[in-house]
Amino acid sequence: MELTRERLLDAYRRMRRIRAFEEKLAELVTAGRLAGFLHLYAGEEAVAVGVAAHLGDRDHFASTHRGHGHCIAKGVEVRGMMAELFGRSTGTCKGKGGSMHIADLSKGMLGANGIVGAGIPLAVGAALTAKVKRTGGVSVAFFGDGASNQGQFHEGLNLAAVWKLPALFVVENNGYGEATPTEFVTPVRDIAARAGSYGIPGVIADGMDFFDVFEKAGEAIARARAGDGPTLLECKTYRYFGHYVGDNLAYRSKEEAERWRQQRDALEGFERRTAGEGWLESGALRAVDAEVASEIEDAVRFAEASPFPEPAALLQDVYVSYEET
Amino acid sequence: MELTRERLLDAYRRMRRIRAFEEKLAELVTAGRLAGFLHLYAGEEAVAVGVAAHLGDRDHFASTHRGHGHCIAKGVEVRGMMAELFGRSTGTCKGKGGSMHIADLSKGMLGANGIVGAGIPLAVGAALTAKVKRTGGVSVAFFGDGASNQGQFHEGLNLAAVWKLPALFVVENNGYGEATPTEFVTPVRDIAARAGSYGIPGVIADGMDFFDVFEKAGEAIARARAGDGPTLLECKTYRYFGHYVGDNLAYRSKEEAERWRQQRDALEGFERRTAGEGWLESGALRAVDAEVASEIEDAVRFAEASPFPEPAALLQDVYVSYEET
Amino acid sequence: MARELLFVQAINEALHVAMASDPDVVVLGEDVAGGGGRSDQGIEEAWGGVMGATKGLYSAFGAERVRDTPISEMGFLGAAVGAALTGLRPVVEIMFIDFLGVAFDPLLNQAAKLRYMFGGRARVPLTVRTVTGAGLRAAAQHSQSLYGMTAAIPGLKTVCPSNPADAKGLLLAAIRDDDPVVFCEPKSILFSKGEVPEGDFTVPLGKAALARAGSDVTLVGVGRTVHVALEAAQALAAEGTSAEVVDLRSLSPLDGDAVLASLARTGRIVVIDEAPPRCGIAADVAALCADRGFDLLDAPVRRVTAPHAPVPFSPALEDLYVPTVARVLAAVREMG
Amino acid sequence: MARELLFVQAINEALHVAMASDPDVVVLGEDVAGGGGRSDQGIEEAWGGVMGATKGLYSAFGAERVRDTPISEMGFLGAAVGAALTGLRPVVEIMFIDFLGVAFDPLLNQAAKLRYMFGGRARVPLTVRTVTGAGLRAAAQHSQSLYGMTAAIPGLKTVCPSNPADAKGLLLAAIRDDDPVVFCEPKSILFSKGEVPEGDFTVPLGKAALARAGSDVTLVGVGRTVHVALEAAQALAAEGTSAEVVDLRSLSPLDGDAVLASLARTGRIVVIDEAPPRCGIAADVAALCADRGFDLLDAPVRRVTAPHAPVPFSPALEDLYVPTVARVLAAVREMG
Ligand SMILES: Cc1ncc(C[n+]2csc(CCOP(=O)(O)OP(=O)(O)O)c2C)c(N)n1
Ligand SMILES: Cc1ncc(C[n+]2csc(CCOP(=O)(O)OP(=O)(O)O)c2C)c(N)n1
Ligand SMILES: [Mg+2]
Ligand SMILES: [Mg+2]
Repeated sequence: MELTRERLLDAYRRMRRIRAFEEKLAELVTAGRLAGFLHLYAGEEAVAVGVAAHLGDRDHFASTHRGHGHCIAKGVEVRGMMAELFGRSTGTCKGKGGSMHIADLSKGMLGANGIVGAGIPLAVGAALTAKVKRTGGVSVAFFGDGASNQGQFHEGLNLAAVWKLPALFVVENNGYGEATPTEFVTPVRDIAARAGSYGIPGVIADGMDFFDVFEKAGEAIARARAGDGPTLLECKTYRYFGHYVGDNLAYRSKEEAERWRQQRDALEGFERRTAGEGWLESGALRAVDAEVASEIEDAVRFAEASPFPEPAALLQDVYVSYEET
Repeated sequence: MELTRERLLDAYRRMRRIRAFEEKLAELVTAGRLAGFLHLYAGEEAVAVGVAAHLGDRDHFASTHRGHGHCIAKGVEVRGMMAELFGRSTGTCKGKGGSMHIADLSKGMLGANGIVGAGIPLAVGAALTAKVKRTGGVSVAFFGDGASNQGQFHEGLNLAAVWKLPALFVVENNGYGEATPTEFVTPVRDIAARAGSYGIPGVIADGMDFFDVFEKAGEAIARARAGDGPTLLECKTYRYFGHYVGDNLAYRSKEEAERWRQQRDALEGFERRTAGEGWLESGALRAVDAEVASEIEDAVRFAEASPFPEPAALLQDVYVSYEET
Repeated sequence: MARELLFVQAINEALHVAMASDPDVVVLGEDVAGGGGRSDQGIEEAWGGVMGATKGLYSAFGAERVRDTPISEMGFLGAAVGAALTGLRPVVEIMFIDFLGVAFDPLLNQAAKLRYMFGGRARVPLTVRTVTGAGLRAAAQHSQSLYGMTAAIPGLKTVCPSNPADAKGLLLAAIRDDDPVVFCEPKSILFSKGEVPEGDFTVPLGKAALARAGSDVTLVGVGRTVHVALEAAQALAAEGTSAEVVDLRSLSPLDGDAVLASLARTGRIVVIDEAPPRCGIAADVAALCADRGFDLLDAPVRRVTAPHAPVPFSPALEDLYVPTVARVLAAVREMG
Repeated sequence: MARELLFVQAINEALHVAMASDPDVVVLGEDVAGGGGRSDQGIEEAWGGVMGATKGLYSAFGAERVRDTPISEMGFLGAAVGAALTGLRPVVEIMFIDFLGVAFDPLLNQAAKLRYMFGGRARVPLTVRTVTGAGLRAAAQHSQSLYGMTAAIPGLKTVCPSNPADAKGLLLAAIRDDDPVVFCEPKSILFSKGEVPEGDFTVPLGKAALARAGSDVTLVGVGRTVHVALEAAQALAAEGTSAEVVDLRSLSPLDGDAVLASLARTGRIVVIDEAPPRCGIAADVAALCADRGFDLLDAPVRRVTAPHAPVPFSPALEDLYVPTVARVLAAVREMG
């Protein structure tokens, strides 16, 4: 896929939207305006957006507890997302899911997921649907370094490999699972090496670099669409905030976090590259920044003005087809 | 470890005992004298015995649904095993476990297991005990090619690797999981390749050749005892009988089975080798055959003459420390 | 006269009908094609499931729709949830219900909850077929009756037929239902016969059946214990006690009204279940009677269940483990 | 005057006592050391568990006995079973009980059954600590009260304390028990205070506590709902109704005698539970009353539980989901 000016601006907009959304959430929680367990994606924007840039609504994402970035990258509306986090009936899931369960099937978003590793088989299933129903779709599972130690990782990748399903497995290696450093719990440095267990390609990308992710995801997605089966793509990345908003961060040094922010930031890297190559001028990016900022403000206003669900919602949608007894 | 004449004879006796035990079971079931789900180990004797030849009672085995061979190799008494299969109170487990649950902790046998893959974490746990309590013991998990697609395989090996536990993982690749050929469900030819996911050695042995298994298991066990962590040892082997006694074998050809039996048989191979090298004369082996045959007959007599458990046993040993309410 | 089929044949017939009538129905599980499809080796059909329930599906519907899975229940059940979410209608075989131990998350935290968590904007039309119960000398890890655990989970449905006709009709209803359904096949009656209507028909989920009418006591059964109840009813009739037998069929939704209607006729009730007593279906039905049925009760609600113990291997013990006609008769007689 | 501790501090204290008094006790779980032990980076103690329950253990007892695990519950819980079988006494943290979805087999098919299947020739002295319940806006996959499922499994024990003192005493009892125990910590009361005795003491497994004496109605609670019951009792007292409150504490073994003794005093009973109604502890206690307690009952056995629905995220809905004092009062008043 060619990166036209329009596509570049769109990618930047999605990355900025994620960043601004997450920073706003940190602010709202700190100010006591928002509750719940929030796992912020800030820092990892290039991963979700680098992959999503190749996909459309017939393609699927399955996400994690750290799902806002994947949702935004896949085109889920921020108004609905914000209202969801505020528990309002106008939320993407009518307020019933919250941060860890935002889903929008109309956009091919199979949901954030509170169970580490559980999104992987869901994505495999969507890939099976694509294969059996010949939709031409590709299905992507995002998950963390920590999740790659789960049985569902092994079982999901094995199944996709043996059935040659149109799937892509993106491991976001941010160096930690909650407070535990990856090397405490994972005996290999590169999780991409685990592709060898399934006879599929294992590829490493710089998860802070949109262009690198874009390129490597593109190859894997083309492979999947061509019927050649899945790929394991490891993106080395970093989360700027704690595991969740409120995390005391006792398990990592301030310097480490500063280093990533200052030297590797995905948005700044994107800007340097696009400016350097003469693809995008900084004025265009600032315009996007401003648009996004007001979008997010609008989303907060929308959310706070929205009603909570009616009591009847408590018992609705447990089933499609039977009444509560 | 040096293979003295005594050790060779012992190994042969164990292999023959397994073979004779399993052939007797097939006969008993066919004659309607025995019920239950029996998964026979005949054909794979060199694997269990080649590994067990390095071990003592402080070392542990965790086994599978196809567990008789592991039990016999580890020194569990055949009288108790046979009585167990007959559901008698004199059985290894007082008749309450049956074929899929024979265990004898006094011999370091953590049990056959009816859940594919579940023995792996149990062995990892025994290895943890050995490490924390510094027993010097090594823990071995046996499992099938099919089991290597289970999450418990992945999680167990990862844990053992990251904690450098004194463990050995022996995958008995017999080409099938029940009726399903391995290549239908496993996208790599050599399961040993999966060691790469855990940064541990992956080794392949000829599972029909006692000497090859003995040598490679020996290296892995020495590594484990030295504190260098686990190994994945794949033994290529074949089961002579069906998945269980009664299996119609519609999923494999007669010729395939004949080929393995005639060209690769572990007991015959052992005899050719030990005779060729002048280590053991055939008379000694025939004497063992005769002893074993009468042992097995004795075990059947013992079992059939033993009483069934008393009704009170139904509610005993659910807990160590509370009465049934 | 209607023809007779084995329970397992009725299942097989329902699967054929479901697959023929809807191209979105796919069948996944260990050995469901059973190594079939190797024409080069002369192996076209092989096992068709360890119990034979999926026999012939591979030949009829092909490799794309009938898939042997790796032994990875969490993975393929999870994948089935994802497939159901995106347009297929998967029927998954979990060989024994005991294996939910390695495959619980896709049911507990995914299939059962996605629709609700997503605000109603998703459907999970998934059917999980599985074999339950004791009586076959299969020991503690292959003999459980865990349907109480699945019935406890909001968002799932659970059914357990007691005869071939219901097996066929309920399975077709389950497959066509837009919610996830756990479909239990009691192994002790899998090879017993009964009349089964030809062709395409369904038995509604959520409705109990009156297996025998009576006026003195209600015996409630599930799967195999319906037959225990019927035998007990026959023995009681000889003593002059008229027992009514309710076959629950659906455990979730539970047909509480049918239970209470029967209790209203008889005033006394015994619930018979193969599972151990704690927090199971028998306790659940008893609790219903103690609440909504309290004014109808002329005697304590008795339960005849397995003991609070794992299933023993020894035939001598297993025969004591499962509910027997004698224990049901004793429970009824004790009530006075 | 005894000192007050938070519930989570009482847990922490029990773990310190248990580890100090028995070198075979090891603690395993995600983040239990929380990335501690990197002195080179100046990070000695870090998280001590996501709730802080294991704080300080790493410094006190070292890396060999306090182990951060990979996120692989099935693997490390299964390993703990193997370790328990061979001489250790592991205490495993499963961060939220909901994660039993990915870790059920080691409990269901291994820990609970090995002793029985092995003819009594094995012990599994394993404790599984886990956090339960709703009320913290954690949504459907982090808010369940699944202890009914573990209580249903013969061979396991299950406890759920309602206050810091019991938390400490029951945890020490659980760790020292030679059977596998599931120890539930209700998250809504984890940061509430209570008096806790110093030093080493145990509260026996299998015994309920009388949290308040009364004569008109029995309110049965578990964990957080004990507090709901106590509040309701206070409100009822103001109306002239004397309510007795039974804190079950142990769900398996269940102290049926204590429940029945209270029922004998009051004749009326309401069971309050955070879990949905089907096949859970509330149904189980109700079934007990309908059977052994039938002659004591003056009114229907009422249950105040969560609805048959997943736990909703929205605060507006979650507050309706959990049992409230108002619903208990309504249930008691309806009984007449
Ligand atoms: C099965 C399961 N185990 C544990 C948790 C608790 N938990 C939530 S996020 C997390 C860490 C995940 O680490 P990783 O996969 O690396 O993702 P990251 O948070 O770094 O993006 C853990 C342990 C969970 N939600 N599900
Ligand atoms: C979790 C689980 N899934 C499925 C089964 C049913 N089952 C028993 S043995 C078996 C095949 C195992 O294959 P493999 O691991 O290769 O061992 P083999 O029988 O070839 O020795 C299956 C599917 C089981 N017992 N446990
Ligand atoms: Mg991570
Ligand atoms: Mg095999």
